[in-house]
Amino acid sequence: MADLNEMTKLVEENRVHKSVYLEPEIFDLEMDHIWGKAWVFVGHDSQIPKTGDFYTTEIGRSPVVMVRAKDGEVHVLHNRCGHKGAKVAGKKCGNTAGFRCPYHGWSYKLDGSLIGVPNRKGYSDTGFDIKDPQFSMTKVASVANVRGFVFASLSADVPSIEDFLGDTIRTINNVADRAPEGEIEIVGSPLRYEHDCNWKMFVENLNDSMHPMVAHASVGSAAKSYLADQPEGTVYPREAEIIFPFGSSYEFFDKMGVTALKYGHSYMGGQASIHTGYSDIPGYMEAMEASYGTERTKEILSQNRHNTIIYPSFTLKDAIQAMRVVRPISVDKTIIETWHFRLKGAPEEMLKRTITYSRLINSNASMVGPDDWDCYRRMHEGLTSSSAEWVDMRRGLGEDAEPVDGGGERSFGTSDISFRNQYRVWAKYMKTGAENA
Amino acid sequence: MADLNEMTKLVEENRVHKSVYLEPEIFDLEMDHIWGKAWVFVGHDSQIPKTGDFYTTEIGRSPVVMVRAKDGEVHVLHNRCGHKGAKVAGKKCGNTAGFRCPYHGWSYKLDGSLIGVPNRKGYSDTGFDIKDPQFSMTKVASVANVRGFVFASLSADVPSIEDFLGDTIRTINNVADRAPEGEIEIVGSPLRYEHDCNWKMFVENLNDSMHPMVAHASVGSAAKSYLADQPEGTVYPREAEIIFPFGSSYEFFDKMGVTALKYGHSYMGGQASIHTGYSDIPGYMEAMEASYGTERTKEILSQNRHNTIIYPSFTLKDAIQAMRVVRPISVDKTIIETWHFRLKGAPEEMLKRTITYSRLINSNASMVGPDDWDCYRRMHEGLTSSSAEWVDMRRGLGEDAEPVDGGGERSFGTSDISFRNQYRVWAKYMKTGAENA
Amino acid sequence: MADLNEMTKLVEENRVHKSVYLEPEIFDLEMDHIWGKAWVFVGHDSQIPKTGDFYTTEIGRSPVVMVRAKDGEVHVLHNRCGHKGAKVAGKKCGNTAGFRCPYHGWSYKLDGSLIGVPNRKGYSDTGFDIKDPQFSMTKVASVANVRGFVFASLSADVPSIEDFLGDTIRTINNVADRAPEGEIEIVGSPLRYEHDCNWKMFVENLNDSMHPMVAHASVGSAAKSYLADQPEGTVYPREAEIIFPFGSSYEFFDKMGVTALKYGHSYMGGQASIHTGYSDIPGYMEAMEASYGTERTKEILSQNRHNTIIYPSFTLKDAIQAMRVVRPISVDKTIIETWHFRLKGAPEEMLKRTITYSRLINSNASMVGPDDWDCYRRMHEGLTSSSAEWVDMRRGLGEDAEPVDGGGERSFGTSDISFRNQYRVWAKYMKTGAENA
Amino acid sequence: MHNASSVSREDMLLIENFLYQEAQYLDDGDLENWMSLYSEDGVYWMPASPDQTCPLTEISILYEDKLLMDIRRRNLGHPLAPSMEYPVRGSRILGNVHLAADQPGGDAIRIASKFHAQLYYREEVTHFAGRYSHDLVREENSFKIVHKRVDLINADGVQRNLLIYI
Amino acid sequence: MHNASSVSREDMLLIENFLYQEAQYLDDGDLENWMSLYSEDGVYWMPASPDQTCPLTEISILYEDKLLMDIRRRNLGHPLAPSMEYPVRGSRILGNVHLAADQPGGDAIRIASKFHAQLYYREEVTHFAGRYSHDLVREENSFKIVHKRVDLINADGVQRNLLIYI
Amino acid sequence: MHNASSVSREDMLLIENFLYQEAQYLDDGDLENWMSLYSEDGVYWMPASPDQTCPLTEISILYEDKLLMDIRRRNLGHPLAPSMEYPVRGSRILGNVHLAADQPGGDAIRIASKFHAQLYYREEVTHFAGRYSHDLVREENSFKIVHKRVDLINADGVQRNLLIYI
Ligand code: FES
Ligand code: FES
Ligand code: FES
Ligand SMILES: [Fe+3]
Ligand SMILES: [Fe+3]
Ligand SMILES: [Fe+3]
Repeated sequence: MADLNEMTKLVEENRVHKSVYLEPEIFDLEMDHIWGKAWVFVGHDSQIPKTGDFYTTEIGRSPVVMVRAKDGEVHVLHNRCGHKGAKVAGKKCGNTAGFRCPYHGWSYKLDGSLIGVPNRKGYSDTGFDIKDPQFSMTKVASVANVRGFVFASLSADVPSIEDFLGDTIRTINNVADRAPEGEIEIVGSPLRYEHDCNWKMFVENLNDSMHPMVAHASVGSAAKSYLADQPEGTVYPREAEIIFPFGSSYEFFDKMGVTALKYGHSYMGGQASIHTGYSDIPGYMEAMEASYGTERTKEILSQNRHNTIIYPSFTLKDAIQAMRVVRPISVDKTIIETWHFRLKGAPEEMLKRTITYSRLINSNASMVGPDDWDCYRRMHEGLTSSSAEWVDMRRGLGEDAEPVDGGGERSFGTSDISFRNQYRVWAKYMKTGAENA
Repeated sequence: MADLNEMTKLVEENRVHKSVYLEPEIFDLEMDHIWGKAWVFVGHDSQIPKTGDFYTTEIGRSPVVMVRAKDGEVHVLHNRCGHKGAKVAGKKCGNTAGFRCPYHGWSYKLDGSLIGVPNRKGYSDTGFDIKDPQFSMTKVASVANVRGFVFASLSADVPSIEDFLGDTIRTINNVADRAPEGEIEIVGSPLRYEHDCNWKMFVENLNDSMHPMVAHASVGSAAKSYLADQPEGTVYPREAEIIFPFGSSYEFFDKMGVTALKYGHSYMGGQASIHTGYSDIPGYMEAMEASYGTERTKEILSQNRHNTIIYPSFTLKDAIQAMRVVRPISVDKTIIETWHFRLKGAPEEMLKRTITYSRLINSNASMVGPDDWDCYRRMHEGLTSSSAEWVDMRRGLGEDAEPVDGGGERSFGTSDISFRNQYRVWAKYMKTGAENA
Repeated sequence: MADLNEMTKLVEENRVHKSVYLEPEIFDLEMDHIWGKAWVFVGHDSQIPKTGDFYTTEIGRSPVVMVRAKDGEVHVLHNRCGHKGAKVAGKKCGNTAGFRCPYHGWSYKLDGSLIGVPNRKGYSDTGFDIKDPQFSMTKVASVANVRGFVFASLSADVPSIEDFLGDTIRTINNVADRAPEGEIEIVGSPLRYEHDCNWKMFVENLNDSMHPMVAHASVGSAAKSYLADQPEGTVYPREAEIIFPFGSSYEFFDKMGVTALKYGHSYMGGQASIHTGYSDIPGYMEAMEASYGTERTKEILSQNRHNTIIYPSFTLKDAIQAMRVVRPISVDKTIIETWHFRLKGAPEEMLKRTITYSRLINSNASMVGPDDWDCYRRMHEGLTSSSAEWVDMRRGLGEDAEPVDGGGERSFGTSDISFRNQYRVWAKYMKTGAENA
Repeated sequence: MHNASSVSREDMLLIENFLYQEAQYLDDGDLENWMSLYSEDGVYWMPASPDQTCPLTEISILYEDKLLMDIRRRNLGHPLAPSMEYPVRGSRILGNVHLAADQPGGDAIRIASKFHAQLYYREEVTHFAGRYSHDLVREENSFKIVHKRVDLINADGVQRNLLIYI
Repeated sequence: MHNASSVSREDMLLIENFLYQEAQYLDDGDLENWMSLYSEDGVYWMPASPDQTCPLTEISILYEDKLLMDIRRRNLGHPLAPSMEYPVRGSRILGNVHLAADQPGGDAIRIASKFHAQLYYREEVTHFAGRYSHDLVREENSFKIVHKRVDLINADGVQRNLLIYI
Repeated sequence: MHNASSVSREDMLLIENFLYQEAQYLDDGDLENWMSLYSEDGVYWMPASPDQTCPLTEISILYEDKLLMDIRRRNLGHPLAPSMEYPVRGSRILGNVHLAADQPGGDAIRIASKFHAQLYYREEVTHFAGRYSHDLVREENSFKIVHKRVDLINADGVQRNLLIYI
């Protein structure tokens, strides 16, 4: 397994070998070659508005802390003490004047530089140098802040963030532009949902539009049967507006289209998404036009992408103020974090709709999430079968995908093109790392 | 470890190396070379009497579904969707018109052939062919139905079921012949009992007649002390009839004898077993003679085998209407399922006696099962010792076992001959698979 | 990993590679090369005062039983049945006339020799010999009893216990000499505290005097704030006497000094320890002088070592009647057992102080133990970071440690010298085993 | 506004049995009868963090009115739902039932209790523990739930599938 | 035939304490006193599947009359039993004790409750959860158990060793 | 010396609520109020083995008087303690509350109960189960705890971190 050249053999034009989902050794390699090389989403800087605010998370298996320094700059530091390697910051988030390791009390500035070593004379004539980076909380090699969205890579040898994001940057910009003040703000703590599956199953599913009308049929029919029992002229509840699009037809999704981009990214829709039909929220258009004028507002709101995937770690939508973060734990454990944000300057009603949406779709107790969970789990249960070695991804191979301006190739919405794109890139990463992915 | 030639070195004439019980890599190899090659018990067709009835289980690590098709035929299908590999049927059992994968809705006939692919046009010009077996729920390579007992092998390259079963078929036939109507019928759901041990420890134990009078002494003495406290002439309860034989003498078991057969099978007794002494159940003889006449009835009831082992997956007795199925989970986890059946045409009292027997002997809450469990667990605890590498199985090597008509070699009941036979076959499987085992 | 020559590459003069704490393969090697070779503490013979008393434990992964035989001699036997390898004695401790395996009833004398094989004729002409050690509960290869402290090694090829213990024997002797009757006696059952860390982190910590004033600062400040709130002239409680020394200054610990010995052993202090300040317990001096006279008593009490480490398995103090036993379970699980003993002939008050001490310091519910636990756990969390490969241990490298009579080198108390000493020996063990460690 | 004295022992016994009844319906997966214990404007809330104050502007694990309860009732065990092919069986224990220190005011009584729940699903038992807070209004000789808050001890921790109310 | 009104509050309190006493005897492993709470024809039943109707023609995990209870009492802790070399220690909690909706008829009262039990054995704690159903008959100023049914939430799931009644 | 008859039903209800209050304070990590439920000479004891008789000459997991309770109160959540950087959240359920068979004598009443506790700490839930034994003395119209003994079913088993009283 550990032979990297083997890796490319696991991906063919129209299928991938089941071991990419099942083999612990491959997961270990992914931690180094994908999660250790790619730009990975860390957090949004609105989580740490004030100097000394910090937020702890992991990039792959490396504990890191995102912190706001005195100069207002956002640093992403390795959350590892330069002395004997203890994790320094234990809390999920907080505010501090500086970092202090609780084991032997080494202390660090907010930029990770070591400033305090108790009883220091014990290090005289040992070659110890307080300035030596090995003793600091070192900075993660590459960090970029795009409209407040902080990405980082454990590797210094990465493409520029612009090159990496490519056309997905338009999703990020659109998400922020939809705020009359042009900024978003994270609200509350996230949903943290444990999935007993390989992280790639979740990522594939994001642009899998062959599944909603099947795997999520029950909640739609339950909602319909409920409405059928209501008296004439019952007002159509927002919940229905959120649930029903998951039952949209194949034609609808095919028309929406799916676009595959460099580095494994992709998105569905463009002009239209399953959220296009949402009713307007009073005061929002006014606020937008006041900020942007009619033209620009129309332009902003005309972009409608459903589930933009920034491979491998991150997904967001234009029209819903929620983002999901992929946290691979082991070959068959993945935690999905869902974060929610406010469009600064927009009516609070926008936030409330997003919260309702996410509770109905992303919560571990929703009537949607557990059905996705179950499908991933069933793949694990089925792939252990000795009866087959490969997972098919040929759908759409028959049509020529047309190039899209802004880059990438567009195919009909239910094509497997985004899966094939992900694994083409996966194989490159596994062989060589990000630089030539 | 992974070197197959190493495997044969783990088995010597009078002992086996402890690693056969302890090494995860060896367990993995067993899944392919033994459980992937041998005929494995799947279920009894009386579990699925009607068209569309299905029962899901595993052969080794492969999920399968046993289903009754329109033509009444019993199929054993790989429970894996031909699309992306999800497990299709999730329930333990049920009835359906056909199978439908809940992820993207591919649908299958009861024989596993693919009949429905939603939004199929996405596959045009992709080489997709609905008839291509790779897209179906493929049939398990080899399936056989012996008096309703369904066996299957993941391998096509297997001996005939008759050759494989050899003389154990007489146990199967006898079990069914004991039904006045010549058929048995599974009743209720099974006991499912988790053992923290390697599957082979359980299988060895089945014909280990050196252990009952020791490991199961307590319940017998508890029963004796209870009876001693009862007033004169208390009627001898059925429970005592079931419990006491476990305290039978070494002489008794030695006389019973043990017969080792091809492919690792074996059985104890023949004319006599620990169940011989059971009191008759009113109406049973009458029903039998009505069906078979006196001669044939005597003949049927004269066969008394205790724990026939059909290696590696299955064991049953003639005189008790229960069968146990071995389900290896990991190198030190094994689930034992105990199923119970009715002798069609026999008095319900027969079933009741079996149910009482199984509750007293096979239940996880019985006063017998947990003592076996404990002995297996102690083996795991002791074998980790650095003080020894081998497990001894020399008992009976000193005597020449005599050939038995119907095949196999018979030795005195407390001989280790069945263990040695199992490991001789184990080594062959591990080296080459069933065909030359 | 499994390449032993690799092992030495993991240890450099001033640092060790993080894999020594994280790699399961290395843990497996340690079980053979360190825990399978070194003298390991088994128990104290006062746990088994009477003939037939036994105590079960493990040496590395080998289950053993320490038992008092007829002749009063203490044996350490492999707790493994010579038949099929079941663990024979299941209880933590008890009294028995002999051992009997509950699976098939083989029985053994208290010295482990096989005396009973049921239905033995089955072994005739099999080469079975009841005297053959392979069928007995074999004696552990090397056993030594030092003032009642029983050490054993799974290997026969070991240095003499005197050579192995070197100067640490003075700690053992001092611990026993502090009993007016010159003997100690284990009291009650131990604390058993599960640590989610590698065993070496705990062992390092024992002589890590850079951590107490930091990691244990909170309980001291809590105690101070409590005392500050008490009325004038409140009597200074014993608890404070126990808690406060953990806040001792760096200078204090540096003066105490740390001495590194052969085979990875070490101790802190000598003349003074953090326990020196303990108030006298009425009647103790009298009892001591009555036994030893003034001179010898002064001499005995003048020795004050804090945490003598007998690498890898054992640690004790002179002044506190508690000892801790290291039980490695897996690469990141370690059970620490704390045992307590009475100084025979001393006032019961001495025992009570020890019990109070241990509850306040060693209990899983103390205000000290969980902070150590947390620091070890943080090391595991931090060392997974991709940002560094090595753990630094250079502290004190700048000073020349001076030789100490009785052997070893002494450095200032907060030096990392004991860590470096442990890993120098660790590398030797891993390469070759104890004999040349 | 209620205080300990204002709830008679008889009422407390009625209330305890009312809460046991609610637990029983959930254990049995009987959402139809369970819903009938809630007032028309009744709400079930399971926050996603301890001390969460607003269910509307911050995410919750569950926040459902009768509309959603009814949809969920119809979805439970639905043949088209992959997750519903397996039964969910529960055993909920309430303890320490007492009048809450903080009362909602109005004519509702707030009853606080502790719960431990075990749910068996997909061959696995999941444990839930925390605090219930029931706001009850009297109706005829029984009660209705106007608001139920379920604070899990690990509300902000990693969650697994939850297919029915706790 | 009983209904809620026909059992006085005093009796419910007596019954609760009676059930606590039973749990206590099991926690203590005192089967002798435990048996004394059962009538001569008393039976303990733990089905092997939910909704199992017949203990005689379908397998159960436990189905024991006083004969077997007495044998089990003598077997518990028996020095010859490998499995009995280790103690079993338990803590059983009953909750939601109430008069069952379905009454057996005759002069027996059926009391339903929920239980969570934890048993410590061989260095491992095992959890059990489900529903108790006790059929009680009055005897002098106490009760006797004529029938106890224990429905585990995972009755048809994979089971581990069980060395004493739950 | 107390016996069942000597404790009125009213008192038992007061006592139950008193014990619930204690559990609530611990669940909330409110050691200040928790301490106030103990008499000046009040003691909390968690033995390290079943049937341990002496807390002074044998090791216990916890044996604390008000001095140590007060130090612990000040240490809980202390910013300098590595172990205290993470919250501890609990849910304790008491059941089977009854007058103990063995009474301490004097004017104290011994109340026995069963508990199941779950503590969430460092992203992990730990379960505790066993028996409480509270010795109570009446004070005004409430009670004080003079002695609380907590017998874990696995008292002599391997223990994990415990940062607050159970
Ligand atoms: S490990 Fe951080 S100060 Fe020592
Ligand atoms: S995996 Fe079965 S339909 Fe897609
Ligand atoms: S294993 Fe010990 S007697 Fe057989
Ligand atoms: Fe979905
Ligand atoms: Fe047996
Ligand atoms: Fe410490």
